[in-house]
Amino acid sequence: MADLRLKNVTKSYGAVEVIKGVDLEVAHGEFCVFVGPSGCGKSTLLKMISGLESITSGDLFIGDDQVNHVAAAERGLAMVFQSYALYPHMNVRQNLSFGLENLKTPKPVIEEKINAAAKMLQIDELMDRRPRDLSGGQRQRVAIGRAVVREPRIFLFDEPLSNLDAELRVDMRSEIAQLHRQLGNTMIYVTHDQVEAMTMADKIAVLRSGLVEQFGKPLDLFNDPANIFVAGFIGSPKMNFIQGELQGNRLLLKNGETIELPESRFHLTDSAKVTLGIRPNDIAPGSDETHGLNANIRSVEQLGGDSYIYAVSDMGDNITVHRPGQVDVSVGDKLLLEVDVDTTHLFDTETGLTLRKNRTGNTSEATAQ
Amino acid sequence: MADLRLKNVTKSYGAVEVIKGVDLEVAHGEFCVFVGPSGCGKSTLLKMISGLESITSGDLFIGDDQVNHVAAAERGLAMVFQSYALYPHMNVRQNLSFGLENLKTPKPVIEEKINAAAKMLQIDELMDRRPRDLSGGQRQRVAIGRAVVREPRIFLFDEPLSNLDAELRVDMRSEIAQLHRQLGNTMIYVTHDQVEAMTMADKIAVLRSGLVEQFGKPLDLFNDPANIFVAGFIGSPKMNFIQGELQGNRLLLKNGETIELPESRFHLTDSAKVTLGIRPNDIAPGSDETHGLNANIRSVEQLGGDSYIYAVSDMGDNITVHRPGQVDVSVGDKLLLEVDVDTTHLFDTETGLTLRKNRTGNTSEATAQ
Amino acid sequence: MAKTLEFLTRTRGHGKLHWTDWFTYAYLLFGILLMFGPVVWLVMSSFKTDAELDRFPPRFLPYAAQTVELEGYSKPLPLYKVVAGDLTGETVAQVRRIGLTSQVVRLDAPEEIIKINLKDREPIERISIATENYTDLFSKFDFLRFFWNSTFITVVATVIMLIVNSMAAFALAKYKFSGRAAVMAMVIGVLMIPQTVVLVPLFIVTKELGMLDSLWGVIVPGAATPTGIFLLRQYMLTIPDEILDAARMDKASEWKIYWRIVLPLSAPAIAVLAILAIMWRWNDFLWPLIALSRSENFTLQLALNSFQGEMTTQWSSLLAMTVLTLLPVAFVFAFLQKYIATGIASTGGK
Amino acid sequence: MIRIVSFFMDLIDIPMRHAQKYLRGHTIAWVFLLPNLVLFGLFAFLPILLNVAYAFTGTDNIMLWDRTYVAGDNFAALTACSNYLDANSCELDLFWRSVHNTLLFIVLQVGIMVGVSLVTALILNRRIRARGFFRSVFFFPVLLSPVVVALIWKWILQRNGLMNAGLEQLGLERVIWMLDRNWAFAWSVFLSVWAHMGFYTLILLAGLQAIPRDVYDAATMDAAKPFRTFYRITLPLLMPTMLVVMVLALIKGVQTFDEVYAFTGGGPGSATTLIIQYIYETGFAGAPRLFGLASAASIILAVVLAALTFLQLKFTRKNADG
Amino acid sequence: EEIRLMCSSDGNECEAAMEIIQRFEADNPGVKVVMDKVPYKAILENLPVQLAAGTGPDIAKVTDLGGLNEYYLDLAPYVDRDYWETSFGDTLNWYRSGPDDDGIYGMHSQLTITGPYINKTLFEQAGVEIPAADADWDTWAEAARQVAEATQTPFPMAMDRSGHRIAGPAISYGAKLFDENGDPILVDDAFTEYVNKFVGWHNDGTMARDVWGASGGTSYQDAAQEFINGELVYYFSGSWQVQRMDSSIGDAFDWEVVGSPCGAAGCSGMPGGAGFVGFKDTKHPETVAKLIDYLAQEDNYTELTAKSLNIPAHSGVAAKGVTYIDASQKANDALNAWGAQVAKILPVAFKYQGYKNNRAMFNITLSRVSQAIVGELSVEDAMDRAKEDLATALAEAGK
Ligand SMILES: Nc1ncnc2c1ncn2[C@@H]1O[C@H](COP(=O)(O)OP(=O)(O)OP(=O)(O)O)[C@@H](O)[C@H]1O
Ligand SMILES: Nc1ncnc2c1ncn2[C@@H]1O[C@H](COP(=O)(O)OP(=O)(O)OP(=O)(O)O)[C@@H](O)[C@H]1O
Ligand SMILES: [Mg+2]
Ligand SMILES: [Mg+2]
Repeated sequence: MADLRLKNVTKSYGAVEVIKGVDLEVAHGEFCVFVGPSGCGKSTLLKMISGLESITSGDLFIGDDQVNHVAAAERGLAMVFQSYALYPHMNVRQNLSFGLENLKTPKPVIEEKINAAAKMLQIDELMDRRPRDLSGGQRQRVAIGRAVVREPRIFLFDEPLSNLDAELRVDMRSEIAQLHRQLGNTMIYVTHDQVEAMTMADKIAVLRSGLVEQFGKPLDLFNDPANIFVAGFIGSPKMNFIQGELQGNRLLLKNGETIELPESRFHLTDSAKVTLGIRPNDIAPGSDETHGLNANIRSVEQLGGDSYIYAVSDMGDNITVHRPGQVDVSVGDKLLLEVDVDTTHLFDTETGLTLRKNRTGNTSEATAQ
Repeated sequence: MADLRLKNVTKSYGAVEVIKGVDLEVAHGEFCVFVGPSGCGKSTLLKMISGLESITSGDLFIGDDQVNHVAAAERGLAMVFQSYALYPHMNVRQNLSFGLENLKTPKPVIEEKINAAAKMLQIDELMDRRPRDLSGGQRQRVAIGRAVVREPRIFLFDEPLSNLDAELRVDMRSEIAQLHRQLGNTMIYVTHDQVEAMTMADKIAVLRSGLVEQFGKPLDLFNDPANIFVAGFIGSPKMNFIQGELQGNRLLLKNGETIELPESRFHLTDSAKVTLGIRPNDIAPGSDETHGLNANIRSVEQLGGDSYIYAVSDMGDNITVHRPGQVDVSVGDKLLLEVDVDTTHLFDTETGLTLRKNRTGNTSEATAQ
Repeated sequence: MAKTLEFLTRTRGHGKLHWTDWFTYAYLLFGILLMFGPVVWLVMSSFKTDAELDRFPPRFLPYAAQTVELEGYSKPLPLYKVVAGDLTGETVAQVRRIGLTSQVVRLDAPEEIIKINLKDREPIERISIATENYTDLFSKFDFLRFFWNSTFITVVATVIMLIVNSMAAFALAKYKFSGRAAVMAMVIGVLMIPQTVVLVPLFIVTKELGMLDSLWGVIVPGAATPTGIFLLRQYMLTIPDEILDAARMDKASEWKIYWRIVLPLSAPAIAVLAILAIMWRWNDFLWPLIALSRSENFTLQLALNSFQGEMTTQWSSLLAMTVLTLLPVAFVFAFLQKYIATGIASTGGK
Repeated sequence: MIRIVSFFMDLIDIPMRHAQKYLRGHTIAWVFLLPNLVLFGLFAFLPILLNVAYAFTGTDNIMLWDRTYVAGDNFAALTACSNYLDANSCELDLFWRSVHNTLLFIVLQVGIMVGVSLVTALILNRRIRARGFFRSVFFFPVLLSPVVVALIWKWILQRNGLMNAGLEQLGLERVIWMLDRNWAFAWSVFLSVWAHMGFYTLILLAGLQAIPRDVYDAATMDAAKPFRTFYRITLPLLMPTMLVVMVLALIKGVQTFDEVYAFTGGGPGSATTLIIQYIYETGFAGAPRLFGLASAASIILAVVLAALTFLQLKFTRKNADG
Repeated sequence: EEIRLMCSSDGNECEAAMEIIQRFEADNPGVKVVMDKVPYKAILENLPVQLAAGTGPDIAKVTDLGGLNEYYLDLAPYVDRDYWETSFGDTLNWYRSGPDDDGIYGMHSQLTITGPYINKTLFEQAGVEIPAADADWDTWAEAARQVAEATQTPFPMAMDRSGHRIAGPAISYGAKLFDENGDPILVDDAFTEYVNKFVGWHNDGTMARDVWGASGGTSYQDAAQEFINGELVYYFSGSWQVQRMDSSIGDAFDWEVVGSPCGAAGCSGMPGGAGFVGFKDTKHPETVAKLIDYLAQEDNYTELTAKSLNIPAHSGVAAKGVTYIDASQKANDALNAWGAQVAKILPVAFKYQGYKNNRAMFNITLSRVSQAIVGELSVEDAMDRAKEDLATALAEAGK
């Protein structure tokens, strides 16, 4: 049974249509992540679910009830605001306990829950401070704590970990995952962090300017992006795209080279303009000249454990190559890149839709205008 | 010549000492990144440099001048605030132009600069909106824009990209890097993002509770962490740590197994308690039982292009393994892990200091209490 | 009707009316009655003649006796309806009244005088708006001159006051300097002394400064009001310091910060103070009365009050003048009140 | 207009920028305070000082230099009382009657004023239709001059007035309000609340605007009921403004004069004679003008008022965020 | 030469005077008279301050006649003393500082007399005989009560709330107000007797409590509205109400001016009013004097009186009688009836009106008698307090 259902929901601020018709079903207990470019409407959608923003048109169901007009307080959700929205006049403890007090939770229970949350969020030393005396990350944790102590039916998180350091972020991720397991409630989670999205989500909804581009399991989105946008958005660094034209089952690149494509994987229409998508992982310096791409190294990023090589192909496409470990190449070097055709993606250049055959069935939905 | 120099700078809020004595020299044109756990004092340090927070003790030099008491406006810096601090009553355009107007920049120049910045930040469509009508990421970009148009002598960025999506973040990263090249000015940059820190920095300062733990080039920090804290903090996922005791040049683990350590790399003192540090990249399922560690898989995270295996060794240590691509293991599986001793790190368990010999010379500084 | 009801009761787009909504509308309705009713009454009254104003019990609408011009009578005669006796139901004109009898004539036979009992007739009245209350004002004195004086004083004094007070409030709200507490105490201290009491000393000071009997003598002494400082300062306290810091980073001078950041962000408080300042200056009576003695410098309020004599007050003129002087401030209020709702509801930060 | 002002404001920037260079830290504050302090000094302090000087002089001469020094005689006269609670036992019984009246008056008036203004501001701050209109409705009485306010309510409350007509409609007895000490007093309180609540409502409205919207959103998500939202969010965050309102209500309350004077003349008897009326009648309207006595009374008033305000500030500081 | 004239009026006195002054300007080229029409409050409260500070006008129409004496310009050097003495006789004294002063300071332009109006129609309806001209207060009270009862009129009697108004009856009852040395005493037995009666009438409902009982301090309150609405049988006020009675009552009922009721000492009302004075500080004393003198000329004075519907204080004009301009027959009659009352005014009343500290005495009377009426003080206590108040006031004023 769907715990949360959006039916053709839209939202306009005056003349600006921000949410353009979103359909979504989130089952009970599911962990659903919203991703999408900055400004695409994630927060707005969250606020509409919470009841803080009115719904311009369409229906919102929580459980079996249409709740478009149910007041936010009555919906039984908890939310972590992107802007934190802490109570400036209350100390951390009061910020955390306020919601519970509203629910007439007995004092000792409140105490207990708050202490547990504070420990989990590593803010137990800060309980008597006001928000303005906290660092950015500390504030963010208080904001999380405020939602967490409530243990509501549905959790809404709006980029809750954006201001935390890597280590803490990993900790929090697992704490939230554990909380989810423990409470078994539905969670809607907005993030810009690929790792968070991929690792925490049961389902990911990819939004673009007010529309859901694809909604499905993380790996399905990664392996089976419905369109070029999703392909580009999921996975970091971003997928490489090379324009070309089909000639039978061969892809003719602009520089005249051809790449042979496995007919079994793609719907191929002769002389169609297509875009080849190659993940930075699936392209590597090689020696086989048949599938090779000539490129010049533009820059190199060494992360220690991984390296990214940014190169420009002789057709002018930007190509990113991901190598584990630390590489010893330098800017300006020539590079012969080998593409693993078995893991490539192919898209119709015009519509952006994937040309892949036998797409995994459990991708619930795939929309693209 | 140092463009920015901090000499034993401290800061207290009442009884709370937040910055406990920081020494730092940033050369002109350097890109310096501050990293550290949430609440360690990064923002505070930035505000002290900017002149917005007073310096409790110590000296701050910009160029050759001691500027402890020079007003913020006179220091010629620009800053992106962690909390954005946009002017709520001005639209985006006015937010961007305010600083330039204060410098009496001619109108057309202002116009030009603003438009360039807006294009770079992809906010050119939002120029007439007020901050409250923007999404979180859009606000953050305006905040960046406000600093960027100023082209000051020193830039201060406080987590400027935390609310942007991966793609935009990559764009912005390269824009900022380009800006840095172009202007040749000094930049101080606070981030929680490992990739940003590693890729953008000329130098990274690792802070912990008000002290600089290590200050050096990114790869030096990664390869040569001065202590266990830096080792754990730099690199994501975090380095694995296994406790043990030295027996000659062998490391005796708690479960009785031993690992042979290359004497050439470490200062080894017999029967010292030490901690072995192994990066998730440097540990892999293997077959050689001599250096092997037995572990149980606790959870697996599949990011699509990478996978993380979280396991617990038979001594109870948490061990993270990083594998490229998507792996096919499941929770509960047993794992025999092979450690690459040539890339391991060794620390004195008690002091936390590295036991490595011949540390790279150009790590300017390494402090640890 | 249903539509207006719907219009009035529409809330935030949520269907049902919460009890707080009911309370709100009940309160507002009551508010209209209690707060606005008397004001409406006042406006109606300003259209009444003095005689009608003296009347018990007062009536809401202005009435005046209906009269008729009849041949053979030099003055218009008042009309009456006869309610008892032979002429019951007829409309007659009264020629004169003697004791308890009234001499009336039929309208169609103005020559024949009939005597009827005083109690048997009722005056016929109709709504009549005494616009002369207003027109007289313009003819009686130099309305435009007083209007100009009042306007000049109000505008200049308000601008000076807003600037000077907001500067002080800014300093008191946003800087930590030694002496702040003392200045604050001083501001509150000045509030303690009622204006009435210091009028004479103030008069002496103003006289010594040579500002007496000029518009500046009215403008300047009132410009530094403790109320304004106090009000603005408390409001400015709520503006986040971080925004000021951002401006400092933008190389804004402290003056710019005051003028371009803090002042606009205080718009609601400034609007409130502007409304109050305009009102105070416009309605100020006591100080102009003592500071101005030449009628060419008089303000509207002085002129207005010149209807108050030792023993009698010409209420009809006074009320008309009241309404007339009320209008400009009412307009200003209508214009400024919307700024009260332009708060920094969202700071656009985190 | 705005542009002209802008131009001048930008001009001031130049000297201010220089001043800023030489004035370290927060000393620049004095520059901002300067114009005000000058005006204050001349038109507030100097008169107050003169007023103090008056308090130590006698005779009915108006100009200070024509008056004779009488030391503390005026204060002595004012405080000559065998029992401060019984005005009849005092040398200046009318002064003490007015003091007693004023005390009762402010207790009632300030409480009611703050309460009513707060409720009104909250209601006007809701999302209602025609907000501007309703704001005007509650503000209009503030625009009326005291004389007119008093006149209107005299009309309504007179023997044959609207109020009595209403009572008769309801089948109740007429009340001759102004003849009854208690009613006259109650109506005076009502009148001053009626006439000034718009002022405080407006201040509170502005204060409400300064509360960030998203804090309310957070409270909504925390399932706070309206009352709790009010107590725990609105009220504490409104505290700086409430402070303004409370202090001003107290001070202006004690200084209430015009409208009550025009309304009851202080009667019946001296039932509604407030302290400023006493000062006014003694020092200005009276004959001979006892300026000295009036000044002394006003100084006593100011001292008491300062004490009250101080207490009030001290008390609310604790609640407001310090 | 610019002459500043500060004027406040209850009716159209200022305008009427201005018309005459314009002729004066025409006769004296170069003289410009500017009239500053101010609220009465300004004359009462601000003029003294301005005069003390030396910033006053050249001429003003004042009511605190003796109180401002120290600032007056003596017109004697510029005018025909005989003409003034014969024409204005008694009222000249009112402007003087004391018996030894023989300066000519002010021209009394507006003479008022206190006294009662009655609602004649109510008397007729009740069938009660209107008491004779020499009837005393008790008779009137009794008659008014009967009328009110018979006609169900709410109030039998009312008196303006003013210390000046109650002085007339008290004087009629024999109140001396001054001792043998001419020093003020205010309260004596006769005064107390009248106050006792007066308070009694309030308590038994004869007097409308709403007037004296509903107000406090020294605030003025009249009962004209009640009278106009036929709710009051007998209204003790003064000559200045004629115009209002005439226009507001219309023909609703008949009203009449009757003489002040009599007491042991006589049947006196209180004279009063306002007059034009010049001030010492003026730069053009001669012009000021000339102007006032011009206004005082018989024909001008007649015109002023006729236009402003006042009782003449100029004996010549009074003797000739005045035909009031723009007044109805009824008003004309009433004004002449008031004029006839001047003769009945007792010397004490004149003296009281001319005494420079009389406003202090009026105020004291007013506030203390009010307190007795509402029961805050007994009549005895009130009178004691009044004596104390007077002593304090005189002490301050005398210094
Ligand atoms: N006014 C204050 N009073 C007391 N402590 C404060 C105050 N302001 C900040 N702190 C404390 O100082 C420490 C440093 O804060 P700072 O904002 O510099 O952290 P940060 O490194 O920027 O953290 P984050 O990454 O979370 O933004 C924090 O622990 C914070 O709680
Ligand atoms: N009041 C408003 N008026 C007009 N447009 C608005 C308003 N509020 C938000 N928007 C626009 O709606 C869009 C969606 O905003 P939203 O906050 O939902 O974005 P988001 O997906 O959360 O972005 P981010 O990742 O940057 O937080 C943005 O483009 C924003 O500019
Ligand atoms: Mg968002
Ligand atoms: Mg920070």
